[in-house]
Amino acid sequence: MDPVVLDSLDPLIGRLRARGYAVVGPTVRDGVIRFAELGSAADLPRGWSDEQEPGRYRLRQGDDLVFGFAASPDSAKRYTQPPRSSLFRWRDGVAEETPVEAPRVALLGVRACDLAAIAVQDRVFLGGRHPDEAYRARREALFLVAVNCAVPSGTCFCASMGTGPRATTGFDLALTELAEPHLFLAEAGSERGGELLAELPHRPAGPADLEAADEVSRTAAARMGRHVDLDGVKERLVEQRESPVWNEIASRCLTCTNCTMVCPTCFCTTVEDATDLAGGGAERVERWDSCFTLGFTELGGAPVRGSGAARYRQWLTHKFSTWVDQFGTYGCIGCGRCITWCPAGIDITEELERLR
Amino acid sequence: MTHKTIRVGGLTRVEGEGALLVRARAGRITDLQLRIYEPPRFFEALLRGRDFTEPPDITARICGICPVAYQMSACQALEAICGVTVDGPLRDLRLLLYFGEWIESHTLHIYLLHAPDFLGYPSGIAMARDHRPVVERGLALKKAGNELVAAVGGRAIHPVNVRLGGFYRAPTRADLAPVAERLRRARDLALETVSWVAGFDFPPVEHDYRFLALTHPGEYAILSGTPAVSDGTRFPVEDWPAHVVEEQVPHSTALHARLDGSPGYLTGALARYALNSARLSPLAREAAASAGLGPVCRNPYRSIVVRAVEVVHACDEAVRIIDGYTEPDAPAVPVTPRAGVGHGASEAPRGTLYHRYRVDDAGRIAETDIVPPTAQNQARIEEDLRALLEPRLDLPVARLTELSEQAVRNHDPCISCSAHFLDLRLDHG
Amino acid sequence: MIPTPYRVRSRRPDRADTVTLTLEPVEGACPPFLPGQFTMIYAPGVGEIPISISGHARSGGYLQTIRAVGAVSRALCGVRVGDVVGVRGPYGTHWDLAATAGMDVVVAAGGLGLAPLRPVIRELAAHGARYGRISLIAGTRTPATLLYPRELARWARDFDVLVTVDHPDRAWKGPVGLITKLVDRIVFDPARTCAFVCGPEIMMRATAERLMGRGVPAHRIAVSLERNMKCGIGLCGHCQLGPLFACADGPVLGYDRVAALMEVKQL
Amino acid sequence: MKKLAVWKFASCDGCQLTLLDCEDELLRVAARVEIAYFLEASSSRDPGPFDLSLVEGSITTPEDAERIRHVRRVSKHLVTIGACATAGGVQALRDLSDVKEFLSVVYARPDYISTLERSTPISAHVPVDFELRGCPIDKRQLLEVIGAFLAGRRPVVPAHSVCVECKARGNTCVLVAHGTPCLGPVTQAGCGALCPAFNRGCFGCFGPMETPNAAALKPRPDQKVLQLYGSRSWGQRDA
Ligand SMILES: Cc1cc2nc3c(=O)[nH]c(=O)nc-3n(C[C@H](O)[C@H](O)[C@H](O)COP(=O)(O)OP(=O)(O)OC[C@H]3O[C@@H](n4cnc5c(N)ncnc54)[C@H](O)[C@@H]3O)c2cc1C
Ligand code: SF4
Ligand code: SF4
Ligand code: SF4
Repeated sequence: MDPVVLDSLDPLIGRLRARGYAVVGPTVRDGVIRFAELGSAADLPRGWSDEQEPGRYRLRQGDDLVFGFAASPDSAKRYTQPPRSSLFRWRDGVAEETPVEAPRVALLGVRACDLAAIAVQDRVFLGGRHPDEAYRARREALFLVAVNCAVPSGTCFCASMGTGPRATTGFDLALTELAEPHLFLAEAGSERGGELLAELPHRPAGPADLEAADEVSRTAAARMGRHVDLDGVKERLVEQRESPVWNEIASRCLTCTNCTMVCPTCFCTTVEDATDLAGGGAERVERWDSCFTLGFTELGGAPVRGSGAARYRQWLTHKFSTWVDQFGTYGCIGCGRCITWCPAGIDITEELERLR
Repeated sequence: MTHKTIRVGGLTRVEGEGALLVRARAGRITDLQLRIYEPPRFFEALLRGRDFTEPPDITARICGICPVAYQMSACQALEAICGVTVDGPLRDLRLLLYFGEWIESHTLHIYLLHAPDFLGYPSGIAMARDHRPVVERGLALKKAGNELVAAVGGRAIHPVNVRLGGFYRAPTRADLAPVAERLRRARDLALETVSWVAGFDFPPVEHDYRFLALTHPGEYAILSGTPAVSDGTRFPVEDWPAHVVEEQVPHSTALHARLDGSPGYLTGALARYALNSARLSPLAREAAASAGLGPVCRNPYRSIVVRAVEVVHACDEAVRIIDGYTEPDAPAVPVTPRAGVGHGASEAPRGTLYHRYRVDDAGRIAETDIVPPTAQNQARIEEDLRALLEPRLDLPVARLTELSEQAVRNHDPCISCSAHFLDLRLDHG
Repeated sequence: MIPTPYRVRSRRPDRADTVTLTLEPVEGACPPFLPGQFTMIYAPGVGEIPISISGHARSGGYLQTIRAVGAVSRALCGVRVGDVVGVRGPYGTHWDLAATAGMDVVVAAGGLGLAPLRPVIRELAAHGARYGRISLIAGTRTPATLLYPRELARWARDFDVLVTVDHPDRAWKGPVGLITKLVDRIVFDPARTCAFVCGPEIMMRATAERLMGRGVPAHRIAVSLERNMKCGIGLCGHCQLGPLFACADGPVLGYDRVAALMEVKQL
Repeated sequence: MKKLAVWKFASCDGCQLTLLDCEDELLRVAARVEIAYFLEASSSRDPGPFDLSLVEGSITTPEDAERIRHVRRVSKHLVTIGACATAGGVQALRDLSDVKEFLSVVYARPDYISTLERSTPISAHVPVDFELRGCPIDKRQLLEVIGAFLAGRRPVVPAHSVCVECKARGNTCVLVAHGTPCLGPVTQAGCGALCPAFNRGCFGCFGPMETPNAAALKPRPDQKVLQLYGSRSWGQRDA
């Protein structure tokens, strides 16, 4: 189906809800744009924008746009790989698989970088010899409505990672918000996306609409706050394994895990085994873990990567080097979340530059 | 038998650690000491020099059973210095928090600490073997109280959401709606509790107590009010130091309080009820009547009934407040420091809890004075014991011990609270 | 990632802190395994750990030799015959014996490293004719911690078996000290030798380096990586060593692929 | 049936109350473990020995120093519960002199550091099998520890930062988004990131996380951080 123009997002939200999706999108909460379930388009953060820099996020009044802000601390990861999920229960020698919770969720407002992150996770969880069926179920229950970025933040660098700002693949629908007149250009990226679009009140997009949308993405690309030079980065990080820079970074790093927690591609988990003291059964739960915790690499009672320097090195090297060996893609998609949400304001783009 | 010594090494089923020592000779008690040997923790010294915003969090740590009481008395004393009043929905939230603590603390005492005395068990858990549904009811009721504290304060013990001027985050109506649902059920459990405890067998004892409690024109005073005495005396909380004087007694790490010159007054459930029973919610009043409580109750054993009635009141009022709750515009009113002295008192589950602070103009605390309920009651509890034991000195020591522990438990003393205010070192020589 | 219930068919204490369990599925048969592979064994309510398969029981079950070092291994060592535990796998890469036909073989084990190598040694003992000269060298802390002493004695009839200990007791007459010394004492033709090395990381490095010093190329030295594993199938991230997942790319890997990685501290 | 004992030293009672606050689990737990000594809850005084002793409170008097040795003697496993027993508690802002980075985060007053010199954690007196953190301890963690000791496994009580739980819970980071000082990055998880969930900075009631880098968290001089918990080891632990 060719691109069309929508006046309002309410019919879209309504249709999705009618199909049994919980529509989840950006809202304002606690002074930050957060994902939450939407009742109608009125819940969207119209008129809000954000300022993001290393270790700092502030909401501010912006242009009269519905999507006039950049990445939020939430990403699709919370839905594809929830922070905690039960794997199985064990009772009297019988393992009982916990039914996978895969709610039908329509994510409205994911960005090109988020789609790239989902593609990276797909490779991690579905690309190997032992695909993760729970991930597959949750992934398949998602309906993705992307929004092309108009206002990147100070910590964004998707343009240099080649993952944005325009969504080209991996979505069911993609919207571009146009300012004057205020409209949404909508394109379908899947069959079900096309079917849904056809049901919405719309008119065909004209060349002016298409040009306006292109202009949005062009301007956004030019306004990226940050940049990474990928040339030779994979080899460089391996060569720099013994660099003194790691120690210097470690002196500033809190090893608090925030970067890995907000990163939409970081996938490391651990499991917790619990016995039900009162009842007698046992349960195994999987939860987010991070290469920054000591328990993560414990071996024979001591962590393999005991120093903060070794743990930071693991994270950055994984993202930009060994991830490529393992999965044929970078582990970073340039969303800048780890930069903004690092309480110490450590900036991976800057550290990569220093590790030249 | 002319000499007799009763020694209870560690009082059980009370909060904190205390002991009892009674010496008798020729049918007369020569020495009776409710000993609070719990080591002092010097909170008043600890607060000196700290920022005026910190007492709610620090003094909460005096007692894990009634942290909210400490937070509320501290907030009000300090807000008084800064000239701030907290009312409207923020005051309602404070009341909710406090009611939650009352429900939790009273129910704990009723079911797990006190009732086993009447039914003859060493503990609530042992009692559950024969009376499981009853104990389960108690636990469910207690849980409702904890859930209310957690919904407003973040967690049941040492809530984190309290600050001078209000809260860090005001719960939404949606946050509180499910709590109200559970409280409605809890209210029924509380009514059942009243009829359950009303049926206990109470020794026919009456003491001529001098009661002290807060009073409030519009409500059954809990969060704030004017101290009043059953003899008709009434004084603003600012005058507390003129009326209540603490003195050190050698056998205790807690201070004994004197009211208007003489020791031996009582604060707590019986006092509140005696001074304020007319202000109980209609449902609680009804429950009190059906349990056979008159306007005043002087039988310490029946304090369990009064507590149960107060739980009904707390559930009932909490439901009413949540139903009428409107979210405040801001979670707290701004508070800026200024030099001065402030007094605050509120009704902890165990009685009136008074705080006084002196703050300099930079907002540093220069002086603190905290008078917890059990320190006030200690002398009176000793009198109860004397009256109980003296006529019965020929009973076996084991039985006397049992009776003494029960008599102490009647007043739900909180020894952790009482022990932490001494600015002196113990001499262990 | 759900474990399959396996019944403990037999439990044989090997040493003070080590037992060998025979595990068979409660229903059905054990999936086939290759020497060097491991399973994830779940002690109900306690946890799940990777344990190598140390052999095939005659009945078809897995033999798994476990040393009690922590909570899960202690729980597994403490099971009784008839108990049910959970098993996933077998997972991971294997010792490639097929590529070894006709060559000299050096098997080097440090401590518990003998367990994952046992299927290899059993194969060598059973079909010695298929290979060139065979040597087994092993190191252990004390004579009392030496695994499979009776089997070692039996194997010694078929090929060279040398054992060294760190701390000898009075009865010990054999070599004392590092296993690398044994590398110098065995006979093989470096140009046509394959080595299988398993043990603590430093032991594997030292042994591999010594073998290379004697002319064995790195790619013909196989080592087995030990890292903390939670999923065992490349999804949880714990067991990474640089570009490798020990569970999926390993545990058995050519030394040529890991030599440089093992040199880096805290990688 | 295994025997459980609960002991109290200088403390507020909150941590032992946590056991009674397990309203849904208490009776079922009591059916599987004999709660043999617990003065706050029961008049029966079993002399022991006990399979598991939970110890609340810090040691502040010579009598208590003696009593804790007795507790150790009659206990197979001894687990301390709460900040008082584990680190000396609110009453023990001491030992700060040797952790300079930490001092820069807190504003403790020397006058009361010396006042409270005598409040020492249980581990300063007897060997401790496990230290459960928190002021008060967390209910789920308490049940986990009891369950783990009785089942013979390692308790799942991670030593990483509060931030891990904060992000998992979906809180907004108050430090990054509001500039509110927050000790979460240097504090051990366990509370479920409670304070940030209520829009306030963590004040460290679970004590230092496994590798606290307090120097990297220095708040601006004009920012106040409530710091209640001194500790033996809030400095950078060498790894
Ligand atoms: C591929 C592979 C194959 C393996 N094959 C075998 C095999 O065949 N046989 C075998 O026995 N092992 C084998 N292992 C090793 C085995 O997996 C580990 O011994 C096991 O994971 C230990 O788990 P645990 O729960 O028993 O000990 P853990 O509790 O994880 O503890 C391990 C170590 O930490 C110490 N420790 C325990 N608790 C603590 C604590 N609270 N703080 C600090 N330190 C602590 C213990 O003393 C012990 O030294 C293999 C490992 C791998 C990766
Ligand atoms: S590493 Fe940072 S910028 Fe890259 S994807 Fe992760 S959070 Fe985004
Ligand atoms: S609010 Fe505090 S605990 Fe939460 S992520 Fe931010 S720094 Fe960490
Ligand atoms: S966030 Fe920090 S201060 Fe608040 S409860 Fe948790 S550990 Fe305690």
